[in-house]
Amino acid sequence: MTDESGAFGLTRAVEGTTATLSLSGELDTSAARNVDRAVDELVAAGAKSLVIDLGEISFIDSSGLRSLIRARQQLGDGTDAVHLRNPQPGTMRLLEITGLQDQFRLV
Amino acid sequence: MTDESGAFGLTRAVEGTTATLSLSGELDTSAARNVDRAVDELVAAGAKSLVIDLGEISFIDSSGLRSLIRARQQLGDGTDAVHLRNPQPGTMRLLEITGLQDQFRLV
Amino acid sequence: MASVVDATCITLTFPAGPEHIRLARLVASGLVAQLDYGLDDVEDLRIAVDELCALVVAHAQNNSTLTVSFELRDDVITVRAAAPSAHPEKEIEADELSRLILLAAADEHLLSQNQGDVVGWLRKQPAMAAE
Amino acid sequence: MASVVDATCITLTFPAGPEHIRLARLVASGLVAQLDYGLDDVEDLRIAVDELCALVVAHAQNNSTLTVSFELRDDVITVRAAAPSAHPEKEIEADELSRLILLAAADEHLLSQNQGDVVGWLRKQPAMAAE
Ligand SMILES: Nc1ncnc2c1ncn2[C@@H]1O[C@H](COP(=O)(O)OP(=O)(O)O)[C@@H](O)[C@H]1O
Ligand SMILES: Nc1ncnc2c1ncn2[C@@H]1O[C@H](COP(=O)(O)OP(=O)(O)O)[C@@H](O)[C@H]1O
Repeated sequence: MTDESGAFGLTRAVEGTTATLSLSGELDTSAARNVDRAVDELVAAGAKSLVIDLGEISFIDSSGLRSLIRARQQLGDGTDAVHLRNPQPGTMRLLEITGLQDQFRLV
Repeated sequence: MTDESGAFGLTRAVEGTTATLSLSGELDTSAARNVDRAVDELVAAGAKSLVIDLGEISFIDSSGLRSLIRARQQLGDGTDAVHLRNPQPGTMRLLEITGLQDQFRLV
Repeated sequence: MASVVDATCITLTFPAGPEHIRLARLVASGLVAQLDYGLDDVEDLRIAVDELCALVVAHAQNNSTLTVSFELRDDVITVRAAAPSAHPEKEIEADELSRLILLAAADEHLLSQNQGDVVGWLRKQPAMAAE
Repeated sequence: MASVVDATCITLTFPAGPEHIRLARLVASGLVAQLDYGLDDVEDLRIAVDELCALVVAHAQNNSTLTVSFELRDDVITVRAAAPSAHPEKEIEADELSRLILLAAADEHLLSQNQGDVVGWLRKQPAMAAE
């Protein structure tokens, strides 16, 4: 059922001014709101850079991509502000289709 | 996708007058027709006893159960004519709910 | 999600034949995937929806359309399946196997003829709602 | 299944909000699960249906209902998503990200206002149909 439902999940970790947001499941319009909220809270708590772990994302759409762009803006829009960790082939494909792959540091 | 689609599958093996029918995926009304057809063909080809392997069945409904009952009838209705192999918990539960668990030999 | 008060209504229609009943199972499990339904409750809902649709399809006119309506209120789900009846005058009832399965998998179910349609209805609540 | 000639029509309706768009993705993948769609084609269909529904939902009236109609003819699937428009007079278009994704994932797509509804439409054919 876990695979079939693809329920979205989000966990956070903070180390100094670096925060890690680990996402899982389906990152669609509905889930993107949770990402935006988590990013705002981390920034409010003093995060200066953010690692977003996409390794467990099974689906992402334009709303998910917009949340990634928005996260970078919230962190001051520096090229080093947001790192995307472990994007899977489907996520990479969407970053390529939309020309966003060069706008994020992939780790 | 394989898990999500649960597509029905059926393979046969014959050894002398014993046939084995291995089923996988979702055994619903639509799939049950294929089981009925396969049983008829095996009987026509001379099968006297039948092992139905249910180990890979992820879903079964009353139509699936009816196909099992029908298979036993096609084979002469003897208690030893049809063996059910490796029924999973969901299948066992349905056999119990419907009082059919004593009407088949489980192997 | 446990405090939704208004009902959420989802409707699925497809040709009234066995090939598409799995779509109704898919929607049923997708619908409760984010609720307090345990694995056993989800499986019970899937089998109950499947039996309900199969019963209606068995009594539906050829080349007709099945309409499956899901209504979700808190964590109680009701499902109604209907299609134009092949024999509107005849009394119909679930055969023994389907009846036993629906009794075990749903909290309540009905099957009837109504104004030319064959209609099935069920209600299901998760066993461990208080969890 | 590859020689179906008549169209198969499946319709799904749900409240026009983001929470239920995954049901449309589920039905889309369930629908082609038994066709000649490869994994990539299924994923493209899922993302295209998702973007289409999200666009329509974004322009739909509050508390309105989204109707998603799938039509399958051989292995070509067309999808129409419609809901009462929040601003029927305004011209609408997909934003850049959605447009690029729909261009890549569907063979053709349209977004328009039509008699008070916001309507999205797409057509998708598996890449390896001849396989
Ligand atoms: N929109 C998506 N978001 C996240 N993962 C996806 C998406 N689409 C496909 N995937 C996943 O990525 C993998 C590769 O899919 P795909 O992008 O279609 O491959 P390719 O780049 O070879 O066309 C698949 O395992 C699939 O589950
Ligand atoms: N109708 C069914 N047909 C086949 N397998 C099922 C069915 N219902 C549940 N299962 C599978 O059987 C396992 C146990 O399910 P269930 O019967 O609900 O357990 P229990 O007997 O503990 O109530 C699950 O892995 C589920 O996927």
